[in-house]
Amino acid sequence: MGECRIGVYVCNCGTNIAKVVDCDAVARAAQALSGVVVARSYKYTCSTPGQETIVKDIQELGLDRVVVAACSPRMHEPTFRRALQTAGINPYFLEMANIREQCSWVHSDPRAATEKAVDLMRAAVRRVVWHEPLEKRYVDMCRTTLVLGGGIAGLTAALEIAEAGKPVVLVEKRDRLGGNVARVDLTAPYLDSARDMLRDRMEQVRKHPMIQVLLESELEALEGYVGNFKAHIRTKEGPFDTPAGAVVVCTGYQEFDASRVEHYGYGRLPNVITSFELEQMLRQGRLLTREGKPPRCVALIHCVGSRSPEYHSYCSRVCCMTALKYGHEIKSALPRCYVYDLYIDMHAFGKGCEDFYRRTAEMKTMFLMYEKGDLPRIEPAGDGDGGGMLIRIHEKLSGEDIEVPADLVVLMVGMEPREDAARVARLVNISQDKDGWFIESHPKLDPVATTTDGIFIAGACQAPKGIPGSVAQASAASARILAKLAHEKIEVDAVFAEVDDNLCSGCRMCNELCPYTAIEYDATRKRSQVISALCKACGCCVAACPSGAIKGRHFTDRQITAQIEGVLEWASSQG
Amino acid sequence: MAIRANPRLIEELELYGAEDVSKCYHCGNCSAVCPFSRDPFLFPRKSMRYLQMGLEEKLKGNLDPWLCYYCGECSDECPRDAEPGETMMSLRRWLTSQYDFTGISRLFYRSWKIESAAILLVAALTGLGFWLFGSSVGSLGVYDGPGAFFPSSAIHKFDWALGFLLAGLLLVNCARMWWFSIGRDPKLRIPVSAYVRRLFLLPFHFFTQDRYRQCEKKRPWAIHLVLMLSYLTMLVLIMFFLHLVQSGPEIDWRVHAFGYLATAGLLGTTAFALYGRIRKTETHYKHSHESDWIFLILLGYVAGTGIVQHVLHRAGLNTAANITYLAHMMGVVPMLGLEVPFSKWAHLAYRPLAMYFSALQEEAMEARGRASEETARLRAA
Amino acid sequence: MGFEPRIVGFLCNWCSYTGADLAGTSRIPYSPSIRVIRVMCSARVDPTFVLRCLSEGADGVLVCGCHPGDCHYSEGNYKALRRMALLKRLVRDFGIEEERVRLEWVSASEGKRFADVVDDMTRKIRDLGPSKVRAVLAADRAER
Amino acid sequence: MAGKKLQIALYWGAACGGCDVAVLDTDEFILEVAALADIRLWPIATDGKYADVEAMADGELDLTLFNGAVRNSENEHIAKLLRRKSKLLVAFGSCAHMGGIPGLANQVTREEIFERAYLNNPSIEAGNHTIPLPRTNVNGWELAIPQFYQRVYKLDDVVEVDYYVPGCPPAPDQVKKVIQAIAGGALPPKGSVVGASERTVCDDCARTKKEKRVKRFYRPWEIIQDPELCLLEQGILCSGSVTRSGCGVRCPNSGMPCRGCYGPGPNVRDQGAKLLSAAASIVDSKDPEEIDRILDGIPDFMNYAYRFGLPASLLQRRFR
Repeated sequence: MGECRIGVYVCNCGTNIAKVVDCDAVARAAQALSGVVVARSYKYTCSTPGQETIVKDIQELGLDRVVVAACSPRMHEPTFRRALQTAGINPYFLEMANIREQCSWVHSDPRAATEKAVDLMRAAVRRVVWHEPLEKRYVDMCRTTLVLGGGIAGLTAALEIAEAGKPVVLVEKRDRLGGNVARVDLTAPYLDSARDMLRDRMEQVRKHPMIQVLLESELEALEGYVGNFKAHIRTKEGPFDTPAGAVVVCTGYQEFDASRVEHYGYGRLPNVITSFELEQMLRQGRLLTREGKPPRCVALIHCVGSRSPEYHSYCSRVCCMTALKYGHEIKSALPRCYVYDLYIDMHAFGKGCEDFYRRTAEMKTMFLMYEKGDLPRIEPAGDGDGGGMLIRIHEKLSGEDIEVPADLVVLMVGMEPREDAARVARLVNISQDKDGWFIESHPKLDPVATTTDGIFIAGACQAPKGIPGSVAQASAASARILAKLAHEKIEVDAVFAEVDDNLCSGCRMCNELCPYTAIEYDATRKRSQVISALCKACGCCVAACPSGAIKGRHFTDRQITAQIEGVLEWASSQG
Repeated sequence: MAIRANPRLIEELELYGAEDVSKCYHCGNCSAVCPFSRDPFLFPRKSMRYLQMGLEEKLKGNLDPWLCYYCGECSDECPRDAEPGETMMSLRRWLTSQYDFTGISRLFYRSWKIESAAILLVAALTGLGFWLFGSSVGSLGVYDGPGAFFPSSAIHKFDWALGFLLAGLLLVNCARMWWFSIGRDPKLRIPVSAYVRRLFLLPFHFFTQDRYRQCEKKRPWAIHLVLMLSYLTMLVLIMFFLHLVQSGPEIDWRVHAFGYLATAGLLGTTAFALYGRIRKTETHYKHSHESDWIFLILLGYVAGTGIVQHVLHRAGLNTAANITYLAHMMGVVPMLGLEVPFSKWAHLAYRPLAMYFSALQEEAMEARGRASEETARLRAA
Repeated sequence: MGFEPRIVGFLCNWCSYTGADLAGTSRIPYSPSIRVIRVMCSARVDPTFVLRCLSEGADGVLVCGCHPGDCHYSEGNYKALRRMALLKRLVRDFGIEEERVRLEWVSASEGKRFADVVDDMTRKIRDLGPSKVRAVLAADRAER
Repeated sequence: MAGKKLQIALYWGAACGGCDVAVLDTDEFILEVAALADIRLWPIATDGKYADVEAMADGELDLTLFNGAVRNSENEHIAKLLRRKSKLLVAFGSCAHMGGIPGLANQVTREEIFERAYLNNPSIEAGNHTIPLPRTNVNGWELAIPQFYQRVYKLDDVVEVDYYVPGCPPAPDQVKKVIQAIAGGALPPKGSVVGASERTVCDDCARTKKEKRVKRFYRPWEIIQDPELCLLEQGILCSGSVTRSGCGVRCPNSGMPCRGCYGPGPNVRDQGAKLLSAAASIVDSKDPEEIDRILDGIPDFMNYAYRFGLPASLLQRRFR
């Protein structure tokens, strides 16, 4: 490591840091460290003048390393990296010391806080010495996109991409397209027919020259990395392989199994059915009880399997509107029929939904509110009530114990991740949250990408959502992919792990550890190597490599060790 | 024991004018803005809820509608235009029909045709009866005194007979009101002493409309008070001083003074109310049930014919006066005979009673509350 | 003043470091004893780092990762869990109190929890007293 | 240095003598050594006195192979002496390299050792409570013996070392290579480890390696092992992956797990820590209790992880 010329910039962040930490003292301490050429305490280092100072110093004093002691690197690391770039040195020659979020904002004693700030700054200085120039790399991008799932999201994604003239391979597990939407009659809140919506899309997809539809097929394995995936698909004609630049996962959801809530006696009581069974009746246009009679009173029980500690804690999002929709459909089919909505809260957010709720209410649907923990009870009714059922509920809004007769009970079953979600997640290397939904790379700012480059998610496989949400997400995913396809090559992050081939002994310790199967083992040479484009730089293999052959770029043993020595210099000077 | 919900009730209530109940989603704004809504009489939201779920029995015993004076604040505030004020109004109509054991009230409220028909019928019978009677005892030319077409002494007797009949009917319905709201509820055990102690509430509220006064809008109260007092004055004059009212030509100035005042009051307020309802000037005038129109028209008619026949008589046109008098009676009898016990007018009895009963209910509940606390404390000790 | 422990914290970038930042943005105070080193994942924490901290005189070492099941890299935190389990045994064998080495799950939304963990660990280590490592090694050298 | 004979010394500090035997194990090569070198000091084989060494001029020796750790003042004194007298000082064998087996004593105190060796031991004659003291007065005469240190040091803790030849003992053919290299003057950069590979044992180990997941650890005698398969994958804790190769895979080839005597690879600071990281990484469980159960299958991890290198580890000794 040659002699470095380091510049240290201690930000006061107005008074945010300065009011507790003695920034000048920190700067003075920095000045005393070997390699530090200049150390400044400045009011707002992230401000334009602040950045200009850094650029100026780099150019005039010939700095080749920069340490900024300021806010969290999660806040301004990109800002200062750009500054380094502007000044003409590698952006990775920067190290930040977090003396705001993790110092001045949480400590009140100026002495201790300043001491800590100095330690953090010193650690940064010691570390930055070992920083290496990193370059972003570029790899070729395959033009084909693989879409998993032929539901509304999959169809949309496929069409969007194909319309842009890019080839698509659509893989559908079942023998027909349409997914769950194909099981729905009308849609809330505008009561359009789901079938009409689908028919049109499915036609376009089937006919589209750029789309290859594989029915009764499943993804068996996915190798490679963004831009260069290789998909092994099992079709009914036999195995089928295709390269792919990106993958959109639209595997959707499955309905909650109502029989799990024994309390409601689904499967035991003949006239207790699920929302999907009701949809079927409505689609066939024959709404009848098991006895073949048109129902006089229909009770819709909300949140079956949703928003409950023992099943799913989350809200399934579409059931409330669907229940209101049933109110309309049932009333229009059987005007003399009474409809009860037994609900916890009415979630009527979204366009047109509040009005829809109101309209349903005006149609004299009786809304009965129950307490989360205190489910309605379904009991056989006396002959007085035509031998139907009686539903007892502690009605929350009135505080009264109510009973209502019903000859048909509909359980509004929630959505849950498909059984094979875990398998899919493993195949394409994405994560699932605690409920099993696929995790997006950022819940707010990046809801369609995943932590695996080139793998996108859309529709209800990411979280319960309705048709508009799924379509929007699918279009967003397609847009992201088309943006990538707009370039011949794609950028791969500069921070990743790499194996020193001269040290690797082929023990294969790392192979199994990599969550992204980014490490491949060359059996002939008996060496492992990291596919950098796949690597997400978690560093698990680096810590595990017994021969110290794997290096975690920008988080090398040397850099972290220097940091440790830096923060503990005080302690070690005592002992 | 769970209460059976009755989805049909809400449809029935539409006939009484409650058309928007189902829009309510229980934000509770109405109860929040209502100056009267307070524990344990939380309205209108609670009543709206009972109604939506069709808890008929709960509603029957519910005094809340009578505690509401329809200032309209709630309806103005309602985000869903569920018209809580109008719902309370409709509930008052419905309750009246529930209190009435004859079932006539129910008929009237559910069909204005039947009500009008009944009124016209009674009017016709009255007309016929009085004509036969009048022509048998005297001549159209004579206004009062011996040989008069309508000798005040006879009318006086008739009035009292009618009065007793109405009082009887009304009393029975009031008793039913008591039964629904207090009597049948085992939880409400009220000592006689309490009944006596609170008795003053009846005349107090009857004469002052004090609760109405507490509404934020004062004008409706003032108008209502004038109407009520005028009506009362007229009633007193007729029931006790009819001879003085009718006798002439030289006349007692007090009768004159009160008579004119009351008439002015009646006509004025009626006119105002009619105007209001036609123009929908106030929230509480927005929705008018047929019964409201019939009531006002009848009132206006009676007051009108009353003053006209008085004037004719003053002018010495006895024949004309007598014929108008007949017309007047054809209005009075159906008004008193049908409207007071079976329709809108009955509230003159139910409102003060509601004040009285609610006070008793509250007292009883507090007592129970204290008792239970006491037992709790004892158990703890 | 009394003994102020010196604790080195290895925080995973996605959950715990963000959680620690949250403690800052929500101004939740905690002991200044900790010095944080950011790693991408708790699985990057090579046991060598922990031993290095102890040999450099750290009174405690705290490793924080995402809650089980929430790892940004799907299962890195479990790998950290396994290593720390064995590491605690080794540290004990070295005659160092195992409370000086601690693994905790802190999510990005648990600023408060992070503060509590740091304070609790500081308290416990204050009770243990300073690490003997440097003093003992110095005494050894002095003998020759 | 052609023509002139190589001047060499072999010395043992705290050692078992195995390293010296390893030199002899080079068989007839030892004769070549004799041919091309004068052995000036080799306590185990030749008769030489410290005085002779002290008499030498500084740097007079071309090479010293120093085996054994530094346990007492004598070891240190001679180490320093030989350092001064030799051009090249080679830490020969695990003990000199990393402290070796004697280094395991860093888990106990000098007092404990004396207690065990001189006081509380079945082979001690009754009533004899003699423990060695640096200085003792025997009727007027002061007897001095080397001071027994609190702990064991590796050679380069006390003197500068030019090269390291790892192994317990170093493999004879490696010894041969080293001596030939030095004789031929083909010197690698100072401070480097010679007579060993940069890679680890796995590189030379013939056993097939698949992906590693372990549900239980076994002592070698607890399981009938598959001779073809990686020992670690069979749950037998093997240090091969964290140990420099060069020994010729002696242990794994004979069905025994590698003990790590060649020390860590060039990029690894603490062999035990790396073994820990590797071993723990392959534990196949997410449940803390189960993980603990599985780890219970590794009794006395410390002695396993630092069998040959406790003094060379980051923490160097036990603290109590």
